Amino acid sequence: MNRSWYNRMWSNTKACLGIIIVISFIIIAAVGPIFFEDSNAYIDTPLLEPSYEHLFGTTGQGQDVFAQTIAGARSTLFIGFSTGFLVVLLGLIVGSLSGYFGKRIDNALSLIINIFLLMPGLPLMVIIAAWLPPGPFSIMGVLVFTGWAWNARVLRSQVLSLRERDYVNAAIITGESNTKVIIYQIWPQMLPLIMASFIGATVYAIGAQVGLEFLGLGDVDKVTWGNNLYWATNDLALLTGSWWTFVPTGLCIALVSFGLTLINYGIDEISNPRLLSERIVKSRLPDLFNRNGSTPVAKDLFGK
Amino acid sequence: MKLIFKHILYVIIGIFSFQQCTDSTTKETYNGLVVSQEQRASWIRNFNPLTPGGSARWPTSAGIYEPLMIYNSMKGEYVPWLAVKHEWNMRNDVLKLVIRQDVSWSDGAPFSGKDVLFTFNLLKKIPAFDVRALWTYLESIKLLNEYEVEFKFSSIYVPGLDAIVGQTIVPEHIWSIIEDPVKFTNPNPVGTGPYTEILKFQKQVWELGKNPNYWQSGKPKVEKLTFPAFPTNVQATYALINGEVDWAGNFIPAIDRIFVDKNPDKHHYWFPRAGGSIFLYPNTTKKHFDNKAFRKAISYSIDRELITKVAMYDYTVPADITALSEGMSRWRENKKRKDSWNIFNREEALSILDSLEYSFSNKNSLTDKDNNEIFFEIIVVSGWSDWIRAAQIISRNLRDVGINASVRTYDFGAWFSKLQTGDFDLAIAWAEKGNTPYNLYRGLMSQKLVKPTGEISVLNWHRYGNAVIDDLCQRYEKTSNQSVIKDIIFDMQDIFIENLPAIPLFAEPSWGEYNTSRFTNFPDEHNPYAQLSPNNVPESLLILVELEPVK
Amino acid sequence: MENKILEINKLNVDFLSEESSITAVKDFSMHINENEIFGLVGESGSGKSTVIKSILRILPAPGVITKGEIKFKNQDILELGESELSSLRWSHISVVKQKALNSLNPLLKIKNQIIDTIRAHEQINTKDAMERCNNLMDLVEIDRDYLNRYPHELSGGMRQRIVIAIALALKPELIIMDEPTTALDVVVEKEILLKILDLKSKLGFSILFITHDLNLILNFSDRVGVMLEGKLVEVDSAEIIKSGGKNTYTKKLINSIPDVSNYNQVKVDKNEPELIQVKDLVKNYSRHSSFFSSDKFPAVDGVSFNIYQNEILGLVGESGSGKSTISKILTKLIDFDSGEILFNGEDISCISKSSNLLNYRKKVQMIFQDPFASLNSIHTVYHHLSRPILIHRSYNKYSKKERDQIVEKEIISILEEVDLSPPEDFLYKFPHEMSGGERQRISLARALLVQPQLIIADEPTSMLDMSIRMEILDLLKGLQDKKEISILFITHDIASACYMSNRLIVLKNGKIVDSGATSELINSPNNDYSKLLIDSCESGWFIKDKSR
Amino acid sequence: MSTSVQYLLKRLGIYAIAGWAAVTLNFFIPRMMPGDPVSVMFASFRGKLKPEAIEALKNTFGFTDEPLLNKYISYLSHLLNGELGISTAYFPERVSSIILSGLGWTLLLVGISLVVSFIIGSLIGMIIAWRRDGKLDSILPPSFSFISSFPYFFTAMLLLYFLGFKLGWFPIRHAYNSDLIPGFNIEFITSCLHHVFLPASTLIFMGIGGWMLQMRNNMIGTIATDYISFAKSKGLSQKRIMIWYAAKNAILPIVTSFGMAIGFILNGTILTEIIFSYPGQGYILFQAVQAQDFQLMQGIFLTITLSVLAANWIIDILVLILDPRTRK
Repeated sequence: MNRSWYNRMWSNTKACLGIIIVISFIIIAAVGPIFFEDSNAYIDTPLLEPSYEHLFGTTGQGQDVFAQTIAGARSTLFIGFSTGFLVVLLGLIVGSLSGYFGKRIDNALSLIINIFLLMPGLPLMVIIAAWLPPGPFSIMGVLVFTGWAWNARVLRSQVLSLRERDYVNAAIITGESNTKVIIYQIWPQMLPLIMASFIGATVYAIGAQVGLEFLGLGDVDKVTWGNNLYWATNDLALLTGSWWTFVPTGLCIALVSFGLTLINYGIDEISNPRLLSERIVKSRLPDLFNRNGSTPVAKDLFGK
Repeated sequence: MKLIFKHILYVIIGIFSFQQCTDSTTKETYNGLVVSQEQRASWIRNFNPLTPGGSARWPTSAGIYEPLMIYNSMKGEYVPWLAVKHEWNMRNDVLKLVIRQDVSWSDGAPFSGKDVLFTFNLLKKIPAFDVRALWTYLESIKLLNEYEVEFKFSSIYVPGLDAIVGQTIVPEHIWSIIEDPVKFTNPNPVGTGPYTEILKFQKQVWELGKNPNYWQSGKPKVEKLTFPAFPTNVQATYALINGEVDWAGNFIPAIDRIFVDKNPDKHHYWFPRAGGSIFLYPNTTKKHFDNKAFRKAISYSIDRELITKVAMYDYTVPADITALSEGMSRWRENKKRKDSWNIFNREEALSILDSLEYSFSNKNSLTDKDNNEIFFEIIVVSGWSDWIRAAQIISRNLRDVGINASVRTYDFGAWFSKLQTGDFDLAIAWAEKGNTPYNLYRGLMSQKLVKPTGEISVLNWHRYGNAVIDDLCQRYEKTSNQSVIKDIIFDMQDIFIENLPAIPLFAEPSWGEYNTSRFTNFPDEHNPYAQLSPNNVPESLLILVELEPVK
Repeated sequence: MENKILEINKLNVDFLSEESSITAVKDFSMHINENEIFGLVGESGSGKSTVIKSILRILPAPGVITKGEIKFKNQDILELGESELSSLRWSHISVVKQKALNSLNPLLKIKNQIIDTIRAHEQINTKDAMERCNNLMDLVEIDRDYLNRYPHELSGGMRQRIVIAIALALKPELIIMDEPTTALDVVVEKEILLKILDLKSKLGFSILFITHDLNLILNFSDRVGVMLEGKLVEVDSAEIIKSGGKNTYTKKLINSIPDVSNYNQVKVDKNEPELIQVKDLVKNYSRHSSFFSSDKFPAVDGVSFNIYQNEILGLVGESGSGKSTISKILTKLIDFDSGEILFNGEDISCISKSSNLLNYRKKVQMIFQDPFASLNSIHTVYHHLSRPILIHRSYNKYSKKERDQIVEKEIISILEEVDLSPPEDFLYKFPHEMSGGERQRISLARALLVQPQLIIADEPTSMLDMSIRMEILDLLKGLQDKKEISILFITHDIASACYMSNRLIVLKNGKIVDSGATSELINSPNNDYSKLLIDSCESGWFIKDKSR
Repeated sequence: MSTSVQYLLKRLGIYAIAGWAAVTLNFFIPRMMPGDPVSVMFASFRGKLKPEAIEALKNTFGFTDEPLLNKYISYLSHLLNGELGISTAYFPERVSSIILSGLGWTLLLVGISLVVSFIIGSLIGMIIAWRRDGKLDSILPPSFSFISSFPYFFTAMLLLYFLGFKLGWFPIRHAYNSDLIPGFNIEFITSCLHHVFLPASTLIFMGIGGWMLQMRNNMIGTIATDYISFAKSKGLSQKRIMIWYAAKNAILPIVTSFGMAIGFILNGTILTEIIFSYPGQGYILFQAVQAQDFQLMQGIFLTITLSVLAANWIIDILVLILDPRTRK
């Protein structure tokens, strides 16, 4: 069953494009920094136009923008993906507990979820980030602390609906322990949703992290995309007309998030049966297909 | 009075305009001299010059109200203002001030010594107002006659003169009836200064008009001052570049390219270096830093040229060996010295380290006698990007001599408490300011100021104490004879250079920009009658009375 | 010769897939005469509803009509354009669906949904439209002020009447009824059917009727068509079909209707030790008729009964009578509000700690109604059957390899017991690779592997096709004898309950209305509700005067 | 209506607890920050403020070192009677007056951008769901999600740069033309709208994608339901089915998630206010955090949280009105 899921994933243009974009960024992030040993080095006069020698030109301080973008990719993506993972993990655990056990536990946990959802994220992040010593792990902590509730809500509703299924009750009656029921019976059925939440959480993590670093609340000594933008704006980049110091980084951030969103589209289109069947009819009978009209009549379809 | 917090606000967001700045229709046209000194999202109506925390609007304490005398850092002398003359008695423990006559408050009431008496007694009554802690060495104050005031000292403390003459004077007939002056926002101020009339006050802009009864006839020549609210340094910079601001005190990176080239004959700036230096503080209580030779090796290995060029955009120069900037060059004793640790000399640094039996491990990183590697952390305020860049350059320089130094940024509160409690290896910070180097050297080396690590110490964060310096300070505080003062300073200077308690990096400039399309007679390098920057209060009052509209 | 309202000949419908396509309906031809009730019967998946949807061409993707013609008053629907088609729909042919609640837009008042339909076909001002609505409401005997209510505020029966009223709004010549009364309980079902007949006689429309309830269709319709795998195997008058018709499949279908007569005569003597004693059990649910209003209503209201060892007890009741709540309570999936339940004399409400809960689980097992939902589509048969063995028996003294062999041997023996041969190639099958009957056998095997003392069978056969229903019932009965387990057989179909159980209990709205040995209860039911239940699966229960 | 009132009270209870949690969190976190406002202030004087004066300053700002707990209790009691304390950065201004100056503008910005992005997003979502898999459906969702995947401040700066400076169509700072006197006259209102246009359009740009997607997915789900095929079989016109049957049902879950969206929009608003120097809460909060002005920080955080809670409560009422199923 999941083999067809896999090649359907590839056949879906959106998902395929998304995977290519994300994979290429991961490769760049993993391999790239090896070529530039110290991206912080002052190698040339500041604010040089992009040239053959410096693909993206130099920053206000004479550092090579291309090297910094590559080096920045590694830490930004690392924090983005690991935060995304932690956010979904926490959301899944809280969602499963409250969805599965119901009654008192559910009321208590969903109250907590509601509280976290209602609290405005950025002001809290700004205060916490100013309190924790700057660095990637405090940013991760802040993002997980303020970001898990949304996923918890989504996953809880899915667990609630799966909880009523007969095979879950059957497993309980045969004597399976609660944790085993959740892990073996409920979670495998939720894989597409968990996958989509992970991708959504990663996009959130990357965006929020860059936002925090941009405000100078990250560890400005580290080279990350957020910090690159922070330094660019500190040197009043555009005021000096040097767009190359921050446009490439902005584009990279956008491309990664866009790639991830495309994958989410792909998952959605694959797992939505109705869209699939309509697409089949459209591809087989393009002129007769009427999406909201009546059933097509194709008398000579197979020359029967 | 409040030096803007350039570094914090400067961090916020860069703004941009294209090379040829089109005369965009969004240019706000203000009438009156536009000053960009404070950076606030919206204006709060508060003109109380004595407010602790200095949240009164600029130029309350040196524009609406006036101090007794103004110290001109460019000329290095006191300019008599509300007080005409000052005299010490023989034992330097009684000070007499002669108060200027025919001065009146902006509501017409006469100004006299009674107001001065009232102001100083108000400071005594409300300690929160006594920000310069005068009453720690003052005993009493009395009127000899209507225009002569006598200050009696409890202990001889000649440097107290700076604090006394720098005190802003408030009208007795208004303030005596205010029951809680601390929380008094003084919405409609009555002062002796050149500008006292509040013409317009809104959230986004306020205007300050001329004082009808100003004591200097014919001054000020500019009708009124206008203050639009620029919340971020970026917005202020844009307005300046767009020609909407006449006088500003912003830090602007690559200022020639962004500001001057826009309108070369009208856009000017002048960054005089009249203050002290920015220092790299080694924590002398820690291993390695307790040895002055090691400190000198570190100083030799630092490339100050690169720091000023890259981190400070060439706005300043590497620090002098005396740690005094040009503005204080008259206090530099130029004589042949054996130490030249302020010059970048990596070989000298390595030879010193050799002589101290440090050796190099295989990974060419330095190891001490019992050969474990040396790790330091340079702490600096997150958001103060010019200092952060300086720290990054220093960490790279130290790595070249085998010392592994990493840069750690902290939010201001966290950084400052680590600094004060001595919980750091290396730190970049400012030094104590004053009219003479006495404050600087005392702050760096006075034994009395050394506090054990863990306890908050307001000065001497690097915990270096030298007993000789303390008796020099004692003698300095006792004398008002200028030549004796000079010798004491020179002795302190020698001890500083010999022991290098803290490593000076570069001179601290003061930021000042102006636009001569509508107003002129700003001070600059050819006519340095005062420091240009509006941030330098009360000296900015000297400029306020000199500016004039272009004919 | 009556003139034909609708004539379908050689209709072929295919469902497309990426490359190929599956033929769902093959050369389907039939006609419906004026003022006639035509019944279409066949097992699920035989293509009944595909035909219905093709008539009005509302068959969703990937369905495509590939051949044939559908003539309505000598107008071929397949040739019509979109606009003619939508003007034909409802004014001439309308549809009544099974789950009436879903057919009504939850956010529009009943009044607007009726006026919508009329306005789609006629220009009419609001006053006349309201007039038409009131007449329709009187026609289906529903109070007029329900017009201003929303669908969720009406009961099941009322909603069904509203849908019928909407169907009659434009006085169509043909009404298609797709399982109109399946979801309703037998009493309401009877009223609705009588109302339909009465309206038919008044307004003279013809009906195309579909249901899987063989008994009902044979009595209700004039002519009956039998479908098998997309083909119409036989069309004839109801009487001929009822007597078995000509086609072999029709014969097999007819005699697969369980009738109450061959009931389980075996009586159980009372002095066998009781396995379970239930004393005035009460369980309240807070019915969320609207989003949050929580008015409590008793699902189980003071029920007391015993289950003896080695006995099959039948628990009969309509949907909503509380029978599945009882099953959930006995398997400790939910707890109960008051009353007492003793299992081998021990009160089960104090069993909660995981250890003795596991012991209790060993003794009580359950098989479920929907074969598709009772097995997790992710796991293989081996996984489903190995779990109960590994949980309840300790093999720690064996090595892993030995343990797997023992488990596999055990699974193969149980598969043989539930007649799944050859057992080996069932081991690694996924649920979606097996038929409904096979899946039900697997879940039965899962229950037996635990060697329980009591199996609760909650509607085990109601979702299965007629033909294999009897096989499963016989399998269950055989295993019960062989393993001396007692079975609590829960169902709404009294016929299969009589066939299986030694004793019967009849449940209505959470209360026991009748109980006793099967033979006594069948012959002399002492409560008119149970009498109606018994009659409803008699062949002649639905006396109607066809001539009218 | 009694049970729906019961429901609203229950929701109010949740919001009260959420509000209390936010207040408590927001009280303790800044207190745990190393350093304190007075030392921040001292640093800004660089030598003009003698160390001895620090003690005096500390108790004027009320930084006595009584234990944290009774400070918390006194803080709560002040809060209950609407006393938000005095800001240290803007001493001696009362926190409540500073907030009031900024709150109006933030609510204006949030209100406009939320409503406009919701309406446009839902409309487009409905259309592309109805013509799913058509040209629109393959162009719009990807392009909108590409726009909204840019980092938030990035788009804001580009908009500011192109529309603000280069073309000069829109002002790039403040909330209204500074020589106007605030008042309910046409001129002031047009100036406000002219000033709010750029910040609001960045928020709208980012928001539309989300609403559109949600509406599209809901619509596709609703189109597959029984009452739509029943409506189709009734021969209703396509437009009627699309709007009255499909869209009406699809819009409902989105309105319930409207409350959550306010939280996200607020994040964006703070960044927008910083970039466009719009005099709302955002920038004042950021300055307060930098100056460690506890009172002001708590005050602003509280008003933001309370306004989010209030908005959510209003939406709960809206849902009650829209969905008959929730009413008794």
